[in-house]
Amino acid sequence: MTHLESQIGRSSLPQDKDGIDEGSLESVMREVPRGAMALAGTAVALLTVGWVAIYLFVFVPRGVVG
Amino acid sequence: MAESADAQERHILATELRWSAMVAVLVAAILSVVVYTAISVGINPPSNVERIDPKSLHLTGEFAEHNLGTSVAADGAITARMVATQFAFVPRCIALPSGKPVTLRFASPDVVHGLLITGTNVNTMVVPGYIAQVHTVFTQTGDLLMPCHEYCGLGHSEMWAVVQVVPEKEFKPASDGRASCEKR
Amino acid sequence: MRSVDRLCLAHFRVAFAAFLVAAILGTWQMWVRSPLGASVGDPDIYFLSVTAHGASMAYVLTTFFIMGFGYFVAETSLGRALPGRAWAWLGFWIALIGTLMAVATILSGRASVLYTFYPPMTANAFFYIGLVLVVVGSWVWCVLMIVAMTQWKGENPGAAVPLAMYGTVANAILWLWTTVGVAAELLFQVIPAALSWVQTIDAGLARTLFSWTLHAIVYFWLLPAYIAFYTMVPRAAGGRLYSDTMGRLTFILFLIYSLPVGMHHLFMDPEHGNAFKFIQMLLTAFVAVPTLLTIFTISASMEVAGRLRGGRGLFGWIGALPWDRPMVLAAGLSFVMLGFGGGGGLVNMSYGMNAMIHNTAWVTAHFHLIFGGTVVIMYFAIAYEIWPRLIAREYASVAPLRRQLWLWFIGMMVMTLPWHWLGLQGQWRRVANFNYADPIIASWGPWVTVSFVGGLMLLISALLFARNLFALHQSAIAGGQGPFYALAIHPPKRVPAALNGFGLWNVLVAVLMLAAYGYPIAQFIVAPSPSAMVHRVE
Amino acid sequence: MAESNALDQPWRIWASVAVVTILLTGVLLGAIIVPIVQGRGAGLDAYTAICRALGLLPGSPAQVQPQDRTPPSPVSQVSWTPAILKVLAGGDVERGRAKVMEVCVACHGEQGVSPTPAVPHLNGQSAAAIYKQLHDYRTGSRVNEQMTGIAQALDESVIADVAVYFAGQRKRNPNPASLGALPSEIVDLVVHGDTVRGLPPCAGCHRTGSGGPIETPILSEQGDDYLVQQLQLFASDKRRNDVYGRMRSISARLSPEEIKGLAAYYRAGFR
Repeated sequence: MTHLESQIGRSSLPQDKDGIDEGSLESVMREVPRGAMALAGTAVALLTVGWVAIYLFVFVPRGVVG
Repeated sequence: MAESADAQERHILATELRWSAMVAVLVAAILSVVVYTAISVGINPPSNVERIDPKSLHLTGEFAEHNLGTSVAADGAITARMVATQFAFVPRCIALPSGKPVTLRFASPDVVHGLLITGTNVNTMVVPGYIAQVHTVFTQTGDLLMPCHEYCGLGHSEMWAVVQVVPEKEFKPASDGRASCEKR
Repeated sequence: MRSVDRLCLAHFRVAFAAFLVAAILGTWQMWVRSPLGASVGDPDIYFLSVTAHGASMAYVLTTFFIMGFGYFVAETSLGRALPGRAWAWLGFWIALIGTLMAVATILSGRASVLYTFYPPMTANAFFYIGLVLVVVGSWVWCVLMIVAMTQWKGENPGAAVPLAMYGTVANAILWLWTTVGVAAELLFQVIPAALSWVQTIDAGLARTLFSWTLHAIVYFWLLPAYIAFYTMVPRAAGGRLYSDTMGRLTFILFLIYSLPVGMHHLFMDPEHGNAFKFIQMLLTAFVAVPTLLTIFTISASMEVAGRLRGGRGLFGWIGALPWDRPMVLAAGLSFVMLGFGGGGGLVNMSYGMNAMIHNTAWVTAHFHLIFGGTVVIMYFAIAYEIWPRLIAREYASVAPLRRQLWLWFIGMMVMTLPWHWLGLQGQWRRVANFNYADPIIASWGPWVTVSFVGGLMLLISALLFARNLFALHQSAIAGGQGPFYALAIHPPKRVPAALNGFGLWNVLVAVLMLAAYGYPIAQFIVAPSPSAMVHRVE
Repeated sequence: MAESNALDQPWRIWASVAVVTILLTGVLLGAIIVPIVQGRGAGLDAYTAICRALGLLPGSPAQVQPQDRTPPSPVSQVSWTPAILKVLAGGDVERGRAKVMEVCVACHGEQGVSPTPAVPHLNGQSAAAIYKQLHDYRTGSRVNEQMTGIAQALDESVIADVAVYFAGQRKRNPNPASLGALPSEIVDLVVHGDTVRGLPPCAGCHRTGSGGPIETPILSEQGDDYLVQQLQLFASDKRRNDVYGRMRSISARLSPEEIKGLAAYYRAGFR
């Protein structure tokens, strides 16, 4: 792949092949979702903590509304 | 020994299900906080399906000009009535106590308006055809800004009122139960 | 060259032309409402500009881009010619004529009612008729997407519909469902009023019908970005899609839960009781689920790519990703903005807490971050990926593309973060000029100026985007081939009918809409509210 | 093929169960549990609380609904409805001209161009504005020695005829001085208003097609003496037939120079 192609991610392979050999995919799959679980989990946890903080410390102190 | 493809696929679905369960717990947690405050202190979005004809609003008693502003009923209930019309709130200033439950009632004779009081949770749309009603307890005092926050025509940017929130003990309605802003 | 190339190019050109004009107007508005332009705010021109900015971004950029992208996906993912191409061109011309009609009416100053209409204020009839034509044009697109998938399933019995097409058809069905609301409001209430056939209008019913459309339309805009996340980004990063099933589930959950939730735009309205607001609030919470699923599934797909490129440890794969590729960079920046925008959305949806920020700059920040940020940056990335294929040319270098994406991200963050703070202070929306003499408003001045600087960055980025595509057209390098749909780790061999079609989901949507909107709309017929006099803005 | 069908059934069941369960949770909490518990706090029985939550009864399920029995005292009896607009649309110009020649011509002139400064020009005025002012004279919402008696002698259809007649009279076309000649702060008041004093732009209502109140009169080419006089009457609360005091509250916050400047602006024929 030329330097440019690597920058765009283009390749001359047909649509149903992407040049990833099954062996390395196999070894990668042994630990894959741990990193994603950690990243997504922290992000969602932060969001929830942020929501609760805004609810309790910004919204409720401004007075009951109904 | 490489897992068989099916076992790996099941593992992926199991991970996704575990993540979905975590997400469901978070959603339930957020909902439970909302339900708890709704049940314990009565926090709702302001709703009041009370119909009134905008075309003859100025012919009614409650929203007649001299009845607008803050009034304290015999049983001590504090209600502020205002009309949101193109391009002013009537009256332009209302006085209310902090720390006590108050009710604000709005109506529009012409188009859709809306309002918020800066720094408080008072917020509502004023839709012609309905009386908008907000129950609250002010937790801060001072001259707060109450702008019209819904586009209502070319004068929308100039449509704002002032809410003078005074400490409870300084809130002294006149003999007829009416209270109005002091000129500052 | 594909048969859809000219069709797709025509749609993209109209979409991004409208985008460029609207971006310039948006920046002008930011200047006028800031302390720098405080004396200039002529309300006529300001509200004309706000109407044009809103209508162009919300109706023209989105509808044309989604139609163009849909036609391209239909042909490339199914690997067969698009059926009814003549109909597609007819739909394009109807939508374009409608757009020109609406824009002409806006520019003539006869339609300054903003893109969300606000009856009883009523603009010139041609503004509404123009928007109806845009919707009718897009309905042609919806039918063609469904026909394309049905024909493909006929030719490949039992096979799983490619995920990209499945998402596109989900979007078409969602759009058919949601346009019912705005079409009913315009055809039965607003256009008759604009043509003076009636002198009054039921503002409560009009707002309720528009709320039917107002939320699902933002998911109509959002789905192409998610189609890119699931089917283009994993391959661009050199990995595979973690789970194809989750992709299908995400599109289904969007279809089901984006429709019966429009009333969270009416939390502060008097014409509905707390029960229906609560029900629609609870259903809104479940429209967050597909987004939260997507965050995990796409992170996992990125992790596959990162580790294949040698990323080690819990987060080492993030650094190993090819961030120099525009599609991957855009996806990363998009997710960051999705975090901020999604957080803002969680606050907006929370029943009573909506009173804290309804119609304030907090809401403006939310939808600029989620639509203007997460979605539009992916529109850029999709356009960058598809355009070379449409004209068989290649970029001389992708560095300018990256610079444009970074500038869009930074500009959006600089513009919207101050708005969150201003929203909490009570800064309200759509103001031609603020009274900076008032102490409360004066304290907002510096933050409005900071957000204006963000607006300038966005304008420069928008102009850079146009320049990058112009440069592509001039480029002498042939190219623009190569596959770009991602492969799943486990390509779907046998997929239950529920994940290959929409029959079941349409039934469930009908049940939810009946429960969520049944009485709220019926009440206007059962116990009609007093109507308001039409106020003509002409 | 058979295998994928085997999966269809469970998907169909589980999906429907999940969606319906979530919906029923929402209905149970939103329409039953929360209203009842909130109602108990406000002394409401379960039935009333649920009806309020569904929107069948006014009021919040968590609060006492305030009552009000204040008697009405409107400043103007005119309330715009389609019926009145139909009456106006039915106004006959010829009958209007006949009544004008009989009653109005002495002070307002045949085409509505009044010879005396204190009497307003009516040519090209909005029919709705004329209709409302005549009605206010008739009901006493607005008082004037000559006009009260005259208006009380006119019935509804004649008022519509006169209004339509004057509205049909073409505006004279004096050569307006260029906008530049007018002091910029006056033009600002008309176009921008003044956010500091919360004054909306005059054009926000008085320019035709601005979407303002229906009865707003057209001020272009109106006599400046008449405009100054009316603004002073509003400011001093002597004229009170403007619904919800729109003009009273605005004119009270205008300086005398601004009142004269605005009268000159409209006298010169600008929109």
